[in-house]
Amino acid sequence: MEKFTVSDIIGMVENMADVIIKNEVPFCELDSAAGDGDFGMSLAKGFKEIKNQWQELSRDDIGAFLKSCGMVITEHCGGASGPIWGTAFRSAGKYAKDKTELDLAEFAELMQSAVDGIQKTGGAKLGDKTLLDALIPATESLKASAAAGENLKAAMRKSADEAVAGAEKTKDIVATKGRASYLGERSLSYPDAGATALGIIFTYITDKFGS
Amino acid sequence: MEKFTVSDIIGMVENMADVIIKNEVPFCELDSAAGDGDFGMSLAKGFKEIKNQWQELSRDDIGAFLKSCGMVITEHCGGASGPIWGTAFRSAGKYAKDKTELDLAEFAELMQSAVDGIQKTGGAKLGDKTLLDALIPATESLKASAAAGENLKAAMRKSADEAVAGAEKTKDIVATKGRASYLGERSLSYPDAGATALGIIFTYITDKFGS
Amino acid sequence: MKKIINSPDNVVTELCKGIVLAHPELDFIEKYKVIKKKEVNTDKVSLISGGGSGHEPSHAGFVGKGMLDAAVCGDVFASPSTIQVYNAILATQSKKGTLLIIKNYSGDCMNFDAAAEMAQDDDITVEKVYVNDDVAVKDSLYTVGRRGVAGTVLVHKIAGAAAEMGKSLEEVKAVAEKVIANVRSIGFALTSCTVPAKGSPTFALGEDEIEFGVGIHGEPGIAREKLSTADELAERMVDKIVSDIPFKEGDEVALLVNGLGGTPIQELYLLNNSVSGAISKRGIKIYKTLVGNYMTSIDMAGASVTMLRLDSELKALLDSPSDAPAMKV
Amino acid sequence: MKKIINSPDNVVTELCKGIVLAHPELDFIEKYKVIKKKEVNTDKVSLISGGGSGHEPSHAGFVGKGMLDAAVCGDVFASPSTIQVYNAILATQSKKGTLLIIKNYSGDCMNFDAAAEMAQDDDITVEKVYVNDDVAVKDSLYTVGRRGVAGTVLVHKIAGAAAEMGKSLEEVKAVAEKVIANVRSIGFALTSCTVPAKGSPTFALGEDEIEFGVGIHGEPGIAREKLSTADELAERMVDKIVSDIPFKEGDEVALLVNGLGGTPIQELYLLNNSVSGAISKRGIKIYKTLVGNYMTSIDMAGASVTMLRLDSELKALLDSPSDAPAMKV
Ligand SMILES: Nc1ncnc2c1ncn2[C@@H]1O[C@H](COP(=O)(O)OP(=O)(O)O)[C@@H](O)[C@H]1O
Ligand SMILES: Nc1ncnc2c1ncn2[C@@H]1O[C@H](COP(=O)(O)OP(=O)(O)O)[C@@H](O)[C@H]1O
Ligand SMILES: [Mg+2]
Ligand SMILES: [Mg+2]
Ligand SMILES: [Mg+2]
Ligand SMILES: [Mg+2]
Repeated sequence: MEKFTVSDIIGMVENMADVIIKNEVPFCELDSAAGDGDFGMSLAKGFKEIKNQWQELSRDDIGAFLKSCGMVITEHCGGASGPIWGTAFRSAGKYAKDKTELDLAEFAELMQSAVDGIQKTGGAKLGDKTLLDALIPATESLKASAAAGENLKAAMRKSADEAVAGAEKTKDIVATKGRASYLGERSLSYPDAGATALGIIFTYITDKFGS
Repeated sequence: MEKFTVSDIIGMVENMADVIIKNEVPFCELDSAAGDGDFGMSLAKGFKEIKNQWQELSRDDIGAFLKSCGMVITEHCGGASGPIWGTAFRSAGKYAKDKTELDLAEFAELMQSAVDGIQKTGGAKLGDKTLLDALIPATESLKASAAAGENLKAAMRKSADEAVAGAEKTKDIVATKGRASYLGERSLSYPDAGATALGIIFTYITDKFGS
Repeated sequence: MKKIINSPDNVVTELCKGIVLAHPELDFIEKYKVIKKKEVNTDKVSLISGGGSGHEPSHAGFVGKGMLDAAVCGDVFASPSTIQVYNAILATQSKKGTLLIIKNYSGDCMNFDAAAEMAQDDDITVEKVYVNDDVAVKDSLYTVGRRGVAGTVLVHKIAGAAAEMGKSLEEVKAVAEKVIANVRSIGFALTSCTVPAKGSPTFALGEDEIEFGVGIHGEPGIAREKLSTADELAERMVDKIVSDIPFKEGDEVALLVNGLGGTPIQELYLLNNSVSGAISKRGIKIYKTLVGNYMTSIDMAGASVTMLRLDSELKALLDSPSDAPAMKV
Repeated sequence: MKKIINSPDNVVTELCKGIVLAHPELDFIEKYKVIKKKEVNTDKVSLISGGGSGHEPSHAGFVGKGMLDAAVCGDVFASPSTIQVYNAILATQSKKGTLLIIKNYSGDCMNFDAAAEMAQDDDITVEKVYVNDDVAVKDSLYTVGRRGVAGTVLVHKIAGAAAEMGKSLEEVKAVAEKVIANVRSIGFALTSCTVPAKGSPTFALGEDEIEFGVGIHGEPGIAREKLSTADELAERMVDKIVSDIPFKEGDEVALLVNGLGGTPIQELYLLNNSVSGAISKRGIKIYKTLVGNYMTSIDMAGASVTMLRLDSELKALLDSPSDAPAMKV
């Protein structure tokens, strides 16, 4: 059975950092429409620091690697993004503690841990117009692919597409969490910045995976 | 011999007030190029007040009328314009004390008194890029017309043309007095606001005179 | 973008250095972007506030005897991280405990809350209050609640005075909550702000348009509408605020006419004339007025109005001395 | 034009009313647009300044115990009339005489001089000083001399402290002149100001252009040039100022980093960091720093730097208490 190795996961995070850093300004612009315009900057700051500390991050196993990424994000990302992304990585790290490989079902579980962490920290749920509206469908898609026995790349592609579709749907939601909630009805027609970013990030990681 | 009567002078000041009030914004714009943009406002303020107090101004003779205009200007015009225009009217009023009519030579003398008052107050001379660069040639022209025995309207037209020409020439002068002096070389190519305004005012008064 | 800066990345660090250079009674912990009093009095409750930068003089300008002990400076409009806040708590520890004054935004709440938990794990007593004075935002079960804006400065002032008097953590927290319960604000923008890292305005307004009910981070407000006169704006703002609590005839209030950064004091004083008229005509008495830039939104042109209903306790604390750079009483 | 006003005609009157509403220790004489202390101490020298409006908080914000007794408010950027100044002298008459602090502009000089003459005719003792601190303007036989800008505020502060100590008119005048001899300023603009009555910017600057050496009335400066960094601007301004007097290694100075109205305090503090560095590296010691909007040019974005060389007398007077709204010491 196909599995994600430690270096697959490290590679994914590296690609994630690249796409986040490259999109710093566009991600800020997404946050300008209904938020306060700092999302790209806050997120990029943490991932720049991950790349700075790249050689020192623990690579013993997947869990240790993700946890050390989570610590860097918690220290260096400001805004809502620091606690949310920090918690996501730390929760995923906890799930993957001591693991050096993950099959698709386990990978889906790891994503579910990230979702759980975010919900515990930020109190949002599906439909609150946050990045969960991309992350939850993407995670559900991974679970379904695992059950159907699909290969990793195909599963990732479907998951990324679900993230994009979920982000797109946030346009029709009146925001209730985060800064866009202050807009009420006026947040309609703008997609959520975090969700849209996740769609872009997942698509990029999938494009790069195994190539 | 043709003479200016009290009501001629009152009419001139009324036309003067009209053209100044009408040009409040354009005169500010003239002052923007090399000054601080308030000239039109400062000047209009005094002449609006003259129109406000129109019925109460002394009309006993030319001197009394001009002096009471000068007092209003001194009280209500701010900036350099208050002392300069106030002094001009008060000096002219002093010259015309008790007079109920003025021939052209006397009218030229009255203008000379205004010039003298301005020079005493502000310390500027011909070529300093101030309104004197329009007022002095206009006054000299009146004197020449008086000597040549020209009629009032023709003399006024020549005088107004000299004011316009004098103002035009201030473009080539580096300012030394007033706010434009802070510009040095950079005041070149902009005409002086006060001089340009005088050209416009004299032309308007002439157009209206006797019509 | 036209700003007096060196590079967008260094704005916060350099401005903090500029603050402590001008106010040598303050220290800057560069690693955690914390501005604190050089001499922390460990016999009084420590007060910490902070949040994203871009609201100068908030919050660093309110650090000083009689107000805050430390301000934690996030990046522009981004809450400081949990670790930054935690280090501010460590750096100003007092025998009487620490009160965190948090503006109610999800990012700030998450980071300050997590930092408080970390400190509590170290046996430091930490209490928290959340300021939510902006009446532009409807408070409902389905949202994160109203956001904190300029009223926060009055919480700093009054809680700071109470702490300085030697009151206990419970007492200082109680008076801070009394202020929060009685303070309301609303603002409007004539222009957007420009976040240095982004380099262009967050939103666009037409030459004759304003954003009414705007937040302090360039979040759009209640409505985009035509520019009106100072008197009309004052009337509507006072109406929104007064009807919220509601304030009643005979109440006494502190009034804060706050600039959002790009509006000159000339216009703020003029607006104060209009606002004071609108308040007085409702039979509400103005006990004290502050006019100036207290809680800004970088370079946004615009203003906000804050009213705090006073009782004798709050009046006395408002009048107590403060030595903070942006609030000399 | 986007401003928080009712009508351009009433800007000055309404803003003055807003000032006295916020600062009840001040009075506004509406007829002559004079802001004065409610209680004039007739046993100390009276200090009067003023000029065109649009420089808020100058000059009304500096009326108070320890600084000015009255500020005469002209229309925006237009000197007050002779009659206005004369009435300010009458309203603040003291047994020790009156000192007029005049910024060196022809309009102000003519009106304050004429008012002083009128008052002298009434047997009131009046002395005058002319502030001319702007090094952007070459002082030569052929011009009216340098103009007065932000350094004026330091003249108010120090002369005010001397007057408050009960010094004689001659002594107060002498110390004001000492300040004038030792204070130098220079500024730059990122945008033009907009005079309310005109309704459009006085000059136009490109998106990447600044005006270096600008005046406080929208008068153009030394040169129009490309926007540079805060460090570069600081270096050039300090260089211009230091080489003017000249300031020497070992000198002690007061530093004023002044905003021109539209620039947020964030950038002013950042600029202070750059300017302080440029001064320190020349071996000049900064004794005291002020950062904020002190002498503005309506809504102009930009800043100026002022340096005053200090001796022990000036230091003591600078540190003396002041209760003026815009200068609490
Ligand atoms: N409570 C929450 N739970 C999950 N995601 C959230 C929450 N609040 C905000 N977000 C996400 O964070 C994004 C904004 O991040 P950022 O701009 O860093 O935060 P801030 O609102 O503090 O400026 C939003 O677009 C949204 O996707
Ligand atoms: N010393 C002076 N003598 C004569 N005219 C002067 C003098 N100074 C300035 N002016 C005139 O006044 C005009 C400017 O007036 P105004 O804008 O009211 O004054 P300010 O320079 O105080 O803003 C100038 O264009 C010039 O013609
Ligand atoms: Mg954001
Ligand atoms: Mg002018
Ligand atoms: Mg933010
Ligand atoms: Mg002027």
